[in-house]
Amino acid sequence: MTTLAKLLEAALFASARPITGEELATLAPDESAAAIAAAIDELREHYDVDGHGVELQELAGGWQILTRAEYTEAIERAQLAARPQRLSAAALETLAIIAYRQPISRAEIEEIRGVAIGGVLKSLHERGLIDVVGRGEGLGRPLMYGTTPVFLEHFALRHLEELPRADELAIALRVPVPEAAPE
Amino acid sequence: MTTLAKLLEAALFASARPITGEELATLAPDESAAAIAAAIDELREHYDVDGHGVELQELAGGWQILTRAEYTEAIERAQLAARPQRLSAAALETLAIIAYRQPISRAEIEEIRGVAIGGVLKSLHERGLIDVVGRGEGLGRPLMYGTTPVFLEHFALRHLEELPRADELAIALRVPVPEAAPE
Amino acid sequence: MTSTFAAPTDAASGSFAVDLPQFSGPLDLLLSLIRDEQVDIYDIPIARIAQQFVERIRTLELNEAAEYLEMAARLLRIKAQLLLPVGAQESWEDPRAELVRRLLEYQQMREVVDVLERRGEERRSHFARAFLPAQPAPPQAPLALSLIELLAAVDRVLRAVSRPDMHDVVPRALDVPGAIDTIRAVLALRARTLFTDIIMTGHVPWQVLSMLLGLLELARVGELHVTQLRPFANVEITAAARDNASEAA
Repeated sequence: MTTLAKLLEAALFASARPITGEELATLAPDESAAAIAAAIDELREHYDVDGHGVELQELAGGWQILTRAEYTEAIERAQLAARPQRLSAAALETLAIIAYRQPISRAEIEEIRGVAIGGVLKSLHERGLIDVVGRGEGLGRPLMYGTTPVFLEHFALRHLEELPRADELAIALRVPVPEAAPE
Repeated sequence: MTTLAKLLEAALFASARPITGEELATLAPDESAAAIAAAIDELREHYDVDGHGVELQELAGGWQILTRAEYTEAIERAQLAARPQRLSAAALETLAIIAYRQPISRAEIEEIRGVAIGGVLKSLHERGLIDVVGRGEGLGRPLMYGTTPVFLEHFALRHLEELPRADELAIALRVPVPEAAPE
Repeated sequence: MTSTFAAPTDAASGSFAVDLPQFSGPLDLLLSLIRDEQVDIYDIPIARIAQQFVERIRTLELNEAAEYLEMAARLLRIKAQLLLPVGAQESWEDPRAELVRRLLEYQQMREVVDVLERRGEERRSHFARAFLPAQPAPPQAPLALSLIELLAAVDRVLRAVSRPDMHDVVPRALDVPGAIDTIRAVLALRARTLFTDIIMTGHVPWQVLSMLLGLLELARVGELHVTQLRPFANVEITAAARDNASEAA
């Protein structure tokens, strides 16, 4: 590839939006419009002839490098099959506090954990593991959080009372259960 | 290029962050690890030998396509992309300490740096460069900090071990002794 | 100087502003003196360095002076200790030892900073892919979470809160529900009343505040109206439509 084609490739790759012909000109002010047009052609042909996973497309706004359509499905499928997400320690602890103390407000959880938990609450909520179950009494009537049926389902629990009591925890923790709950 | 290399190229182009080996494997579940590694090599060589505006780099436990350094200035001048801000001296010092001593508490960092570091920790956390990785033992059970994959990305490191070992530094220092002076 | 790489633009971003013009702390300043004077870090001429340190912090406009002053005090103390006759005790410990340890540790960290700075610059000279086509909200990956992990988290929390100060439930400072009951009781007797009527003479601040919040809460849910004819005038409280009030009672 010519240096100009390489420069255009780098710019098209790094830009968050399509690049117009004018912008391409500022990118290489010493080059003629014809040279730039030739480099664009060179880049497009290189992608097409050589066989690449991407292609150069001219859209309304200008030029853009896009993933070839035949690979988008595989990429989406891979994102779907991405290895199962694990909850962070912070999220787990927050979930544990909510499970055992519900209904509980954000401020109360933060007091127990000693750190702000805004993002964690949001992700647990998006996961469907917790929900707002009401408003507390008192100043500002804070939102109160509790666990959801999805939470019970996930751990194969029939109801919350099936969670071990705090004083049973030591024993529960010693049992090497690989996956969810025993009967 | 082989179809597998093209698929990997498409996936790497579709991501703003490094893609781990595991993620590449889910992309092509029928291919062996060796075949994927070969396709990665093929792609890297293609970029290097053929002459491209981009290159394939191994970092943060994965692979990422990045623009070549020689085009950065032109792209920035044309305002097609902007480089991220540099970190301040205070932020870098704090990161250096966390990288080598993680998990480490705020008080321990302040002891080494000789200054209070309140705001710095918060900014580093907001940038995703560090995270709370647990609580320490001892008085008040302080929050302990560690570096994140974003840290590796930011400094183009494949993994933490790529940083010089403590005994490789010009000033060789003994393993952190909890209390005062050697001989 | 060690902190010149922090771009001046960083100051605008606030949190990443360089805290001092030249030095990132007293250890940094001390190291720079030792370098300028070309003295052996293991055998620091404390009297000379201490004097220069004090002079430098006088001329510098340090906005975190406390940490520098603390270091100055430490240097002067070491200087005084060195002036004491060593005597014949075999267990003499160099009063500079701890300072040397900290300086070496700090210097080592600066070396790592140089590495990070270099690597960071290297990475900054490459751009990542910026254009990412909008995707239909990616489906969430399945959640890997076992009951045992949850219980382990419960255990961690319990251990973390086993500090005595976490055991006590802090009583709520305000009693808004109680205030709401009182206001409702008063309004049940007469449909119109004054703020001064529901505040008793013996009420302490938290009780007055509870009343006020109760009042605002009831006004918010539409159980009553609050009016004030002019600034600082007494506040009139009127019960809202009867059905509301009776339901509340």
